[in-house]
Amino acid sequence: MELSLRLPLARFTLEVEARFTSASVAVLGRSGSGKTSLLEVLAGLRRGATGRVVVDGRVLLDTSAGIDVPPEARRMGYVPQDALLFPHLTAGQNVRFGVRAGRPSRVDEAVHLLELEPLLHRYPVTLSGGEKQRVALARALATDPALLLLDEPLAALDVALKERVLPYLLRVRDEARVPLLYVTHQLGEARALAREALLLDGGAVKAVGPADTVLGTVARGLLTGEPEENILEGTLDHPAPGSTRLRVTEGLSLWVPDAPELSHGTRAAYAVPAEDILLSTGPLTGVSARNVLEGTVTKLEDAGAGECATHVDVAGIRWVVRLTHAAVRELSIAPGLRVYLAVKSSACRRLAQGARLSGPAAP
Amino acid sequence: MELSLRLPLARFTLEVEARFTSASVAVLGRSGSGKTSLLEVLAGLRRGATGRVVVDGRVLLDTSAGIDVPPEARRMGYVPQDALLFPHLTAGQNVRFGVRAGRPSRVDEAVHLLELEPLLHRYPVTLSGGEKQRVALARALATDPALLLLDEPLAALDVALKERVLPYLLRVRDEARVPLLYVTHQLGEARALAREALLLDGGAVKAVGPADTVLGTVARGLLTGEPEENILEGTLDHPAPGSTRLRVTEGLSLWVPDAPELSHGTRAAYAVPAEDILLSTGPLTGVSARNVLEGTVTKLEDAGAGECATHVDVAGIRWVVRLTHAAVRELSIAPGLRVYLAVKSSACRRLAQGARLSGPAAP
Amino acid sequence: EDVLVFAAASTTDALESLAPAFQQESGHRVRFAFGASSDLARQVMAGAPADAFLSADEAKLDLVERAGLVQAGSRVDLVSNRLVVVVPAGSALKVTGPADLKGLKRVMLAEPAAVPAGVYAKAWLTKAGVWADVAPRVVPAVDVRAALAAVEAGRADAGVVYATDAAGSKKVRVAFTVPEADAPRIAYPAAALTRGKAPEGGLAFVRFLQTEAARKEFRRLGFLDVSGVKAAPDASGHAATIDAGVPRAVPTPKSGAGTRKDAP
Amino acid sequence: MDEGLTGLVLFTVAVAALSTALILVPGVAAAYALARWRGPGRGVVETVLALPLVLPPTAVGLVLLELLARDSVLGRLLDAVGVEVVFTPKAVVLASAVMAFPLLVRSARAGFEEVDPRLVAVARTLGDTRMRAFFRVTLPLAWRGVLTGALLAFSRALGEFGATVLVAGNIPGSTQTLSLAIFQRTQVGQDAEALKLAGVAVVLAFGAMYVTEVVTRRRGARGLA
Amino acid sequence: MDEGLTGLVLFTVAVAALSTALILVPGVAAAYALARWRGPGRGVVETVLALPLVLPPTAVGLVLLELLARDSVLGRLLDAVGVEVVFTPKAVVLASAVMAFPLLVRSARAGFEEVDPRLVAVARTLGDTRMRAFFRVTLPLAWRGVLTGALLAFSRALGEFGATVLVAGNIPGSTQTLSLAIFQRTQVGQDAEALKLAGVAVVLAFGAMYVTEVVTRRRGARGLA
Ligand SMILES: Nc1ncnc2c1ncn2[C@@H]1O[C@H](COP(=O)(O)OP(=O)(O)OP(=O)(O)O)[C@@H](O)[C@H]1O
Ligand SMILES: Nc1ncnc2c1ncn2[C@@H]1O[C@H](COP(=O)(O)OP(=O)(O)OP(=O)(O)O)[C@@H](O)[C@H]1O
Ligand code: MOO
Ligand SMILES: [Mg+2]
Ligand SMILES: [Mg+2]
Repeated sequence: MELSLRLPLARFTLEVEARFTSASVAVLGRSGSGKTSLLEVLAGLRRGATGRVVVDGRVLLDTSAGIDVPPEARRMGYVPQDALLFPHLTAGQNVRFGVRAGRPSRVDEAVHLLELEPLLHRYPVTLSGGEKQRVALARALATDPALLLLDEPLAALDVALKERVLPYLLRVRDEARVPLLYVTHQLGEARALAREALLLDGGAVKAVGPADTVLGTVARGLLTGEPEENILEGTLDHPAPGSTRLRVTEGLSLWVPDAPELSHGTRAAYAVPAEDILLSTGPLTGVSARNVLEGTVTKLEDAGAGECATHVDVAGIRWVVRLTHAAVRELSIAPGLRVYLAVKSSACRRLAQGARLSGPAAP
Repeated sequence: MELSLRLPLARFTLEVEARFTSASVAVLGRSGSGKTSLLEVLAGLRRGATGRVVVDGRVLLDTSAGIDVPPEARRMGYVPQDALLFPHLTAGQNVRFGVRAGRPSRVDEAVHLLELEPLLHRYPVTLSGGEKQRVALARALATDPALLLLDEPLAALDVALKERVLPYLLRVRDEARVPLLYVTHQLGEARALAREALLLDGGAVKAVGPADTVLGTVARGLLTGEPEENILEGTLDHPAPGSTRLRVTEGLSLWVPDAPELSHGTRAAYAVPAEDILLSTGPLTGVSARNVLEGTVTKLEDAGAGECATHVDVAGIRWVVRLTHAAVRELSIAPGLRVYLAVKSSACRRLAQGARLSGPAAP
Repeated sequence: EDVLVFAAASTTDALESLAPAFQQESGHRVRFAFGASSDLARQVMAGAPADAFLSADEAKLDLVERAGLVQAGSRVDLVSNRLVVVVPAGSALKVTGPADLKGLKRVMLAEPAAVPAGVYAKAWLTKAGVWADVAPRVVPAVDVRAALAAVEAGRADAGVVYATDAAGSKKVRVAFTVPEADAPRIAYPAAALTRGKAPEGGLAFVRFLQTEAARKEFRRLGFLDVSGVKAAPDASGHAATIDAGVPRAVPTPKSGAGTRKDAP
Repeated sequence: MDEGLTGLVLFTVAVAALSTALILVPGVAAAYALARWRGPGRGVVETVLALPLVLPPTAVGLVLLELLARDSVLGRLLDAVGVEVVFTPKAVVLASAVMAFPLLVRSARAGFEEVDPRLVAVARTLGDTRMRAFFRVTLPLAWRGVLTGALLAFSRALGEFGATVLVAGNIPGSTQTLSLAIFQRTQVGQDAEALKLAGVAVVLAFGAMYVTEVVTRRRGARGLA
Repeated sequence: MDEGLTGLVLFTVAVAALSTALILVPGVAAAYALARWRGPGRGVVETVLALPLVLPPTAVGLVLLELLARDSVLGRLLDAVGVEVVFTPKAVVLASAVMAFPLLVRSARAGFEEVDPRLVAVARTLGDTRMRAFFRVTLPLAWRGVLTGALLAFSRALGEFGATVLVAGNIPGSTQTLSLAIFQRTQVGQDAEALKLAGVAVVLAFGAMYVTEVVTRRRGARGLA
């Protein structure tokens, strides 16, 4: 899949340049970041989109070449965020809407899996939110599409149902070889379904790449409000090359990379990725890290992806360290425990003036 | 809050008898279980509801006494599942819709918190899913209602926003003393907001009571598809009183309470709550439990509420044991570990023919 | 008060051109409501504040008079008209007498059961003994104008209309003029009415229409003088000479019966 | 003539506008009632309301004339209070209004039937009485239907002839509208004059349409292909 | 008489139904085009379509007569193929159709404008061409407006008089409809007979309304208070 497109929206222009090689892409981003608009462009529903879209080797859009395959020829299984069932048709008629004689269809399968049997004769007005969403999903699945565009299709489903639908989507993806583009706010869903991920922010691509990478670092900050980076502000102190320090508070200084262009005493902010911190339950000696900070564990939070966000208070400043659950277990980490953090100076990245990430900042 | 109502729906009749004393109630249940219908009855929107509804000492509905307070006099802040913004009004006009001169309003607060400033002049058609949901929430909050009826109001919000909105709802609940009834599929949200919980299943009350209890046991089974009970089927063997056993497989038999009414050799099913099982990493001797089973840990799953669902394979049968994260840490439990399960025979409850819980069954 | 005159549509041109003269002479401003005589009669009877009524046939004015709405002694047969057979301008059709209408496919007549022009035409054809043969070819039009329009469009072979109507159209040719002797007595009676806002104005107008100047104008537009018109109308002078097709057309009222006590 | 034309146009527009305005409230109310109320007898009400549409205008005019005749009940009543209707501009307004009524009601009703009742329900939870919700939600959302109805009514009023000519007469300077004037011109064979007046009528119709168009212009759009 | 009445009723219904049927396709197409197309010149098209509504019916009749005149383009064409229109039942259908057209278009257009374009978009992702989506989604969703338009058109056709009488004449047993018959009776002063016929027209109107009602009956409902 190859995307290179622009679409002017109310407050910004959606601009996506991305190339995916896998069959499942999660699209993430805060509310209003452009996810739905992207799917609509792919489905061929948005007027005014320019650029190039190639799916599975088929050029669907290429405005410079005057190509714009009409929606009905794109074979996209689009599940809109708000279901958009046809109100004049029963649930069953909705599901069968895109089915054409002589073309493969997975109506029965989808109806069964999504527990729609008792609803088939009902009109959409009387369906519950989750019921509508299931019908919309079945309607898209039933057409045997070339690409599934799913806009938070499980948002209104209960966990039990979700846990049955997710594996089914995986099966559709893998056995029927239907690639999918999946919008979700839930990292868990994204992780379960996607091999690659696209993170949008204000219409721009914030990150794109393998799901693990995108979901593990940048996304979490943008989506969960949890700082994936520890942001530290202080005064620079660099008497000599190779010995630049950031004085954050009385009790906390940090060796940082040289910044010869900044004069002594300048205020500066640095970011330290939560992943790049080594935590130890015993005093650290002989480690290569230049900074070793002593603190107390204050909180443990599940951060998804088998990780745990460990909050450590160091001289009054809250640090967040990301550890695997296994590590937490092995080290028997619990609130109140005295721990040591090792931070390599090279892991400290200076932030340009005002260039903080758009996610909420720490500390 | 006192509910005692009936509402006929397509496949069943919604029947709710419940009394709440706290200011926050979570309503849970699978898709189509009647949650939205319940809220609509409370808001006074459903024709055909009978019974009695008392909120904050005010009788809103009492069909036997001929009382049915019209919706506009109920002062319910209703946030519908699908936002239902007024399409002919801008977002700002939507938010201010219920504001009356001379009555308190929290427009500015809600607009600010929900980050609606840039959207105020826009019409609903151009808003994204999450934007719509935020506007709907602000519209309800702005009226300073006597009770908030929230139907999955955060489903389309990203986690960061959710984490700002949740505490705000708590503040509204506690400082402005606005009680809330909150429909959600997410146990986390329910736990964060609610002191009491109501679990619906097919229109009937499956459980009602303190949030911890409801969310911790019954709900999890119904909602997550995770069996809260281990269901075991086998043949009964009771040579003498006090020595009744259920033979599940060759290698697995279970002491169960006497069942004199059942003859030797009868097939029967028993349920063992995951909470009622004791797990040990060393061989158990001298314990009061009659059954001690040896097995291997196969999987650890976060089950929310600080608990972890530990899967243990015992002679080919999967058991689920619920342990706190702390216990998992302290015992250094990890897949592959050899463990022992202690099950009191009194914890084994025989299931009537066909009387399984409606949630998916184990093992 | 303005004088309000209800008048048959066929007199539009004549009355409009006479209006300034009347105004100068009497000091009354005059306004007209033109329409089908039958409608006008109904309206007058329903209370229309008309001061004078110029009907295209006697039966309609009879109705009004019978309802007691005519100022005593004001009724007069004003002018007459002549029936002509028109054919489309390009038509080669020769009409030498009523019998020639028998062989045509479509003959336009104003509704012969109600509209005066049609009523007269039917009377002429009946008198000529050809009505039974022509009737199946007759297309009843809503009024004279509609009959004329159909001939103008070439969608009827011929039509029987007033000479005054035919005179105004370039798209038709007068193929035959019904001799006065063969035609029924055609009279446009006029009368001043009782329930208008300016009854004496109405009377003045009816008088004015009888002046030579007015007659000249009527003649210029193709109207004829009524044969045997009497200056002072006499009830016996206009006994219905034609079958107006109106069941309610009953014997003429006694002279003077048209005055109401409450009339000004 | 042109001065007379201006007067004619102003009168015609005034009459059409007035009759539309006159039926707006009762017509919209009737449309709403018909859209909501599913009781018995409804078909009868509907049919009665539709009468002016299915009967020939002249017949309607005659009925009105009978109803308002000097010796009818209504006529006497009007006389008693000194209100003259027949053959006054009031009659023109009345006839146009009656003829246009069913058009307004039908269209407005279709508009009301499209309104999502859940939106009205939400308005009520936000404190709106049934009445307030009607004006703040139902009516604005049924706007397109109501305006279509009003436009149809206005256009019909412009074109109305048969009923008007009977109850109001064709009195130039008093009850003659553009339509009546056009008719009169065609009667006398003044086709050129009639055509000119028809042209004026067309311009009026265009104006009405344009105004409606501007008023119903869509607000925002998702920009779908 | 009663036998004649049956014939009259059948003829009237047939004519009204036929003229409605005749304009259904072009009317709906025009309505759809007007609802979607926002190009220039649209106002002009709209106004032209609305003409029969804003002009007095008689004037419309005269125009039709002109158009069909023997020496007009259309007239020649019809003559060439041997089709006679004027003063035949065809003319009744034609006149009714022309007069009813703007009612159908306006109402149907309002219906089309209510259709959520996103639903049509979804239909297209499900493989429907523009055309197919029109028939499977747009039209069914605009149904209420289209049917309202058709009902108005049918009712108008029942009541049409002015234009019809000009192009079709009032020929009993050939072109006379109920409306023309009612007019004729009133013209002749047979008011009782006219009233009786009017009663029949009312019954017809009721029937049409009833059919429409049954067809547009709402499917399912959330059962809101
Ligand atoms: N007006 C109605 N008439 C008949 N049945 C209805 C009506 N409205 C809802 N139902 C049915 O009643 C059941 C409960 O619906 P409800 O909307 O309350 O479910 P819910 O618990 O909110 O589900 P979800 O989580 O999917 O939104 C569903 O099966 C639904 O189809
Ligand atoms: N037709 C439109 N015209 C202008 N702006 C639009 C239009 N549609 C959407 N927008 C705006 O573009 C932005 C992106 O919208 P989009 O629906 O793609 O967001 P999203 O990422 O799907 O958000 P959510 O998670 O809330 O659904 C939003 O700010 C939205 O208000
Ligand atoms: O309009 Mo008339 O009554 O035929 O002259
Ligand atoms: Mg979206
Ligand atoms: Mg719901």
